[in-house]
Amino acid sequence: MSSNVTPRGSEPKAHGREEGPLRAHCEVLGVKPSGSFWSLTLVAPAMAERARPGQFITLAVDVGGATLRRPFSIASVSQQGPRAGTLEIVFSGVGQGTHWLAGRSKHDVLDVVGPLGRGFPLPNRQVPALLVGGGYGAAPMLYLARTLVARGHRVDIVLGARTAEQIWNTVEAKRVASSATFTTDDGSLGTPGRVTDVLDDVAARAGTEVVYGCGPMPMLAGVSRWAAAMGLPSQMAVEEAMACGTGVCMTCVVPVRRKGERRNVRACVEGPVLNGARVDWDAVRSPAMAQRELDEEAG
Amino acid sequence: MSSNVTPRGSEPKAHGREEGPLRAHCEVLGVKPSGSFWSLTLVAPAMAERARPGQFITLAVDVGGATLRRPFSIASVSQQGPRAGTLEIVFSGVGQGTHWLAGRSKHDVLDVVGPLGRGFPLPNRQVPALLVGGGYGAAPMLYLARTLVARGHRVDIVLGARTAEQIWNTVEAKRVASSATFTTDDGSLGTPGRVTDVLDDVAARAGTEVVYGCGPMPMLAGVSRWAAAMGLPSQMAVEEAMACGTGVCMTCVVPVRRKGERRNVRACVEGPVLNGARVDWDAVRSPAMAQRELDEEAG
Amino acid sequence: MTTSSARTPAPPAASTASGPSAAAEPDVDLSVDLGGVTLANPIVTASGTFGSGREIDQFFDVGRLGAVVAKSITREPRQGLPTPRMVETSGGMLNAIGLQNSGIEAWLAEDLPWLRERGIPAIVSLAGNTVDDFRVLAERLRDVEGILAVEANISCPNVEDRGMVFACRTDPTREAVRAVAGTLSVPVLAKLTPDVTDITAIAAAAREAGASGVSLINTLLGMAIDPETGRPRLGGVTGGLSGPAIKPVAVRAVHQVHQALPDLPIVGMGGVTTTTDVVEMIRAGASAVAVGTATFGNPMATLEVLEGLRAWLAERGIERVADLRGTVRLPG
Amino acid sequence: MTTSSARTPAPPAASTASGPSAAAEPDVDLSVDLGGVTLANPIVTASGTFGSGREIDQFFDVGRLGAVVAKSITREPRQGLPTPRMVETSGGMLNAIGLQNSGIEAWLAEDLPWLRERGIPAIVSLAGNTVDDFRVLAERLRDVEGILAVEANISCPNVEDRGMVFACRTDPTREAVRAVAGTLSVPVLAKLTPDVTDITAIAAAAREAGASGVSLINTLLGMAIDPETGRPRLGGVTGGLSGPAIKPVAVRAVHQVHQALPDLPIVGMGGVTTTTDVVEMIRAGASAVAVGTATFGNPMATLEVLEGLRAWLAERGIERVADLRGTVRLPG
Ligand SMILES: Cc1cc2nc3c(=O)[nH]c(=O)nc-3n(C[C@H](O)[C@H](O)[C@H](O)COP(=O)(O)OP(=O)(O)OC[C@H]3O[C@@H](n4cnc5c(N)ncnc54)[C@H](O)[C@@H]3O)c2cc1C
Ligand SMILES: Cc1cc2nc3c(=O)[nH]c(=O)nc-3n(C[C@H](O)[C@H](O)[C@H](O)COP(=O)(O)OP(=O)(O)OC[C@H]3O[C@@H](n4cnc5c(N)ncnc54)[C@H](O)[C@@H]3O)c2cc1C
Ligand SMILES: Cc1cc2nc3c(=O)[nH]c(=O)nc-3n(C[C@H](O)[C@H](O)[C@H](O)COP(=O)(O)O)c2cc1C
Ligand SMILES: Cc1cc2nc3c(=O)[nH]c(=O)nc-3n(C[C@H](O)[C@H](O)[C@H](O)COP(=O)(O)O)c2cc1C
Ligand code: FES
Ligand code: FES
Repeated sequence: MSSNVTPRGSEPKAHGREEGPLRAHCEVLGVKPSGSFWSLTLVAPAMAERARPGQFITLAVDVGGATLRRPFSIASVSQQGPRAGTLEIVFSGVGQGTHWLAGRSKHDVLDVVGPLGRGFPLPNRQVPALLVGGGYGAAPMLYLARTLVARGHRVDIVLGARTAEQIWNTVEAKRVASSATFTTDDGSLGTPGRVTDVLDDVAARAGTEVVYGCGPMPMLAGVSRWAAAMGLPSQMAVEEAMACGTGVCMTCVVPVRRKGERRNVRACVEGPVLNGARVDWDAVRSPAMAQRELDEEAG
Repeated sequence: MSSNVTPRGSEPKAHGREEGPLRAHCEVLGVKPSGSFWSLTLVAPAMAERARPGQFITLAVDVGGATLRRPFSIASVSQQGPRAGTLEIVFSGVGQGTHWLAGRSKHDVLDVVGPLGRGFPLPNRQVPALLVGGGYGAAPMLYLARTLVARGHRVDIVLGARTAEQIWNTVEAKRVASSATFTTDDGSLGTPGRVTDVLDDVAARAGTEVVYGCGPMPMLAGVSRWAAAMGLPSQMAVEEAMACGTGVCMTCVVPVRRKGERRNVRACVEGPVLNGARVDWDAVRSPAMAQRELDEEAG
Repeated sequence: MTTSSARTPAPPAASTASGPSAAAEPDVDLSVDLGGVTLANPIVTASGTFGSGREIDQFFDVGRLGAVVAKSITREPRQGLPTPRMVETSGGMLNAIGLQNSGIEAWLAEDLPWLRERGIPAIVSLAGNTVDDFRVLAERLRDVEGILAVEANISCPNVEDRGMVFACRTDPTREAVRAVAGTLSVPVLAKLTPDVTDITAIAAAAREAGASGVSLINTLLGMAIDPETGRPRLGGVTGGLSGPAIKPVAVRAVHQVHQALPDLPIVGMGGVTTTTDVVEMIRAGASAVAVGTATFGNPMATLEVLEGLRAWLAERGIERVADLRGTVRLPG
Repeated sequence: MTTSSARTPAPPAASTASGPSAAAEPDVDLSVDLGGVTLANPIVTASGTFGSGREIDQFFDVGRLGAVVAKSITREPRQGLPTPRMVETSGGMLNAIGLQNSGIEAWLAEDLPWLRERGIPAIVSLAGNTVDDFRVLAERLRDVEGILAVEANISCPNVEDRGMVFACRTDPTREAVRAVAGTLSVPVLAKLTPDVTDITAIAAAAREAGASGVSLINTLLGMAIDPETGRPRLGGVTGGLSGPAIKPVAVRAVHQVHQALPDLPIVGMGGVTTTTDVVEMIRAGASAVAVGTATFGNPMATLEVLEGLRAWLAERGIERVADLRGTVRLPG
């Protein structure tokens, strides 16, 4: 393309740090499998600098007939050390695009847009925080945990999945948090059952005052309802099919109650982190929700 | 796909050699650049056994939104030695598909159909043959040359292109043929000008009795007209945009005169080798022809 | 819509007994009804994308398919349009063949006998430029044996209606369909174009005029221009868009017609390439599913989706493919 | 079609003076006429694919574009359809948003002032379910300053016509366009659906009713079904197909309308992603070209094709992009 086309973000900054997303072509530092996930690290210093826990990036994928980017939560950024200026995502291979990404190697270049969306708001006071992650949603929770711990918070983590190998990084969870609890549907790791089964215990033990979540929509609904019942504020990173990721297409909406009315807000710019108490979970119609309903119908 | 799906060709043969195309997943032995071309070698023993000079294969390419295969002339097959059971194509990078192919590496697996089409008919008598190749069309001409020489024919070769690096394998041409003449539009190799400029001389010297050609359609038209004027039989491997390569779609037709009528014959099954005297070159509307016309209009 | 088992040809030997792996096939009933005739399975070929059947029979026994739909034939041989006749596009292709074919006499003399000899269920596709063309073609077929059904390709220009395609308006649709269905006793499928304001109205007109079913969809009218030269990329200027790109339009058309006319058999097509594409079409309302452009990318495509469908149903414990028809779950 | 230079707003400062590389730009006249107003260049945004303009302004100065076409607005705020609202398809995507927007008052209060302040040429897109909706919206805009033109999105369901889309028939097209064009003095572009039997008849009706030009094409109606669950993949059941998959249909529609009505300005769109796509559209007959779905895959898409077009023309010594319009070279 013409050299006249300079994305704003890649222009030199005269006045220090700027806000907002960038578009850049970033080198892959590495892709490695871990459990049932892949971790992909990109050289993206400007994005790493701007990123906040809960934000995401979108990647262009070069697979048959795909015209849209794939969104991924930021799992970590490094500002110093040998990996300074890098940004990591953690993903599972579900379809064409993620399998293509899993096949990338060091030095490949990816077309990246980010950081996008509203991250997790951090509490003003040093209150104990309960972080709940499902599947790959654990990765951004660990990013948030490191940030909160660095700011002096007590952090307790609950991670859940169907089975043990779908729980991301138990080692890191134990290392960073005051307590780490795991649940699996099949009982292969930690408590058999769902994350919501253990929240009462953990919260009582930890003196939880704020709840954060990232994972499948049905899990977020459960955690939000639990938090509301406990009178705790909650912030949930939601996931909806996104065509643009930049706020221009209106495909990614989530129903939210505001001033007594239900409004559809764009998960990509007004979220992905939303106040769990405000989301109208009953009206959410994500594919995961629909699947859950079908499973329940079936028995 | 289901294991019930066994392409006929891959079934064990009870009665020795069978005719007709196969479909198979073939390993890449190697891809290497050479001049302005790439040479790609596939492990395809059954296809190599069936192949004849002038036939082609089609390759599935995994590039954005492409649903059709890419056709390539067979440039060589090896039946013995370290490369036994392999088949080679030579191609230039023109668009997405060929660039993707150029990026393949050893051990990648390609989806291949072939050998397809009607190859060059070989003379019954040991007459001197003149072989004319343009651009990558030189590669199948060398394959034909080796076959004819092995059958005791005198072979003279004329290869033409725009510029020197677009002439495929001058070394092999000189080695295999009684004479090898090169022409380039820019005079960077051999005689400046087009292949048709040198045919009179070569044919007079060689005592040519039959003419073969493979290359861009305007070149084939010129060679065929020259052969007709000289009273020589000619066989030309034509190139038309092909959707299926197997004879089922009718997209690849070339106008041919038969019994006083003009009929559109399928280049993929009734060709690609056609009797040069029968093709109605004035009615051929290939993109190359159209481009030539435009160039001429422009001056 | 009449039903007569007498119409059904003897089950073709090839499609039941042969195939290297018949013994391994799970026990699923793949048979479907197509307006009074039974197909052994729902996978058929899209007209004009499968040649005479012989070309692909080099790759596998085409007798395993539900039926072979022949390339549209006309009264007289046609040489079709000048090349280039195809352009690849994103997710699909444009073609402008102009109905090149050797005419009905050559088809009856050369192609049908091969299909009959092999016991392959044959659906013949007829095309014409006048209502009379359709009548004459149908009359010629009246006493011909070995034809399972007729597809009336009424997505071609009607010279008596300023070149507008028959299936663009209800009256010409009725006349062309009547010319065929009124002449023949085998089922007649009307092949419709999606390039209309309301395809359900056209389907209803076809049924009124005696069509036993409809084939949906023919290609969408499209065009491509060479940016450098300014020339249309097709010799015929405009052409038909097919392939995966059009699948959403095809599924929508099948769904709309099935919702409007639930009893009308539908042959669904348009971009079908994978097993799940077949399932999607059947759930939308297709009785049978035709594979077209996918055969160009993979000569085994029809067989692969047939075997894929069998496995898909078996894995889910669905015993009869016919039960899947129209099982889209609309909200509310 | 009236022409009035008074209508043309003062050239937006941003689009002429700014941009880091203005000095390096080759000398090509990119200006185009759009029914009486002049755009600095032919690249505009497709309604509903560019938000308010502010979102993409984070990536580059959107004032460099020919115009920003806003998301269609309605009389009252709308919450739109339930999710899922999009499905990726081969070469494209389906969307079913249901015209979610904050209503005309919010747009005038929040979005227009930003565009005006930045000097960005704004085309407002109006949508309604009755002719009266269109009239009321147009009246509300009558004395509003800073609007370059109005696009009447008449590809939406008309509740007074059994939910059939206005642009599916000539009479409702005329009425809706008249309601807007009869009320406003800025140029009115009628945005048409390709899902019709004869798009030239609809374009002619729009012109008769006072449209200064037409925007071609809106999305094609499509559908996708989840093979496992049988549910439609879109909350709205059916949705609009966009992206490269539909480009051949868009080029054909632009070509047909330009051949039938050579003087009518056309905003061409549908799958435009690359510089050569823009050239193809202009050669087919587009005066300006809108980029839609491509912005989702690449937030810089509009700017990249604008700069690509400038370079393409310069390399070929074409001094005025307006000269390229309609330069398709038909055979014979
Ligand atoms: C804000 C956000 C953050 C996400 N973070 C992560 C993460 O950190 N790790 C991770 O593994 N996945 C994450 N996902 C889901 C991830 O985007 C999808 O798994 C991925 O897009 C699937 O692409 P595919 O081509 O492999 O699958 P396909 O199923 O082939 O994709 C087809 C289309 O559906 C969309 N799609 C499919 N699944 C989802 C989904 N679950 N959510 C949204 N769109 C989907 C794709 O984007 C694509 O357009 C996130 C999604 C969102 C919206
Ligand atoms: C019988 C036959 C033999 C051929 N042998 C060779 C060979 O030995 N070496 C070689 O380099 N090329 C050969 N070609 C041309 C080769 O097929 C094209 O260069 C190739 O398909 C271009 O693919 P692409 O994706 O890179 O280009 P794109 O331009 O992106 O292709 C787009 C579409 O146009 C078609 N197409 C483009 N150029 C041609 C062409 N010249 N002829 C036919 N279709 C075309 C492609 O198949 C594809 O469908 C042969 C063509 C035919 C018909
Ligand atoms: C090259 C080609 C030739 C075709 N010829 C015919 C034809 O002769 N008669 C007909 O009814 N349809 C014809 N069609 C349309 C197909 O039968 C089918 O309706 C359409 O291509 C959509 O299906 P697909 O996307 O699976 O190809 C043709 C399509 C192609 C691509
Ligand atoms: C998500 C989305 C939302 C759209 N919203 C509108 C709209 O509000 N009004 C309108 O006239 N067209 C709307 N369109 C249609 C586009 O403006 C455009 O006509 C169509 O998408 C074809 O162009 P494309 O292929 O470049 O996207 C929308 C398209 C998409 C994909
Ligand atoms: S993904 Fe487009 S608005 Fe959110
Ligand atoms: S390429 Fe299909 S018939 Fe020749």
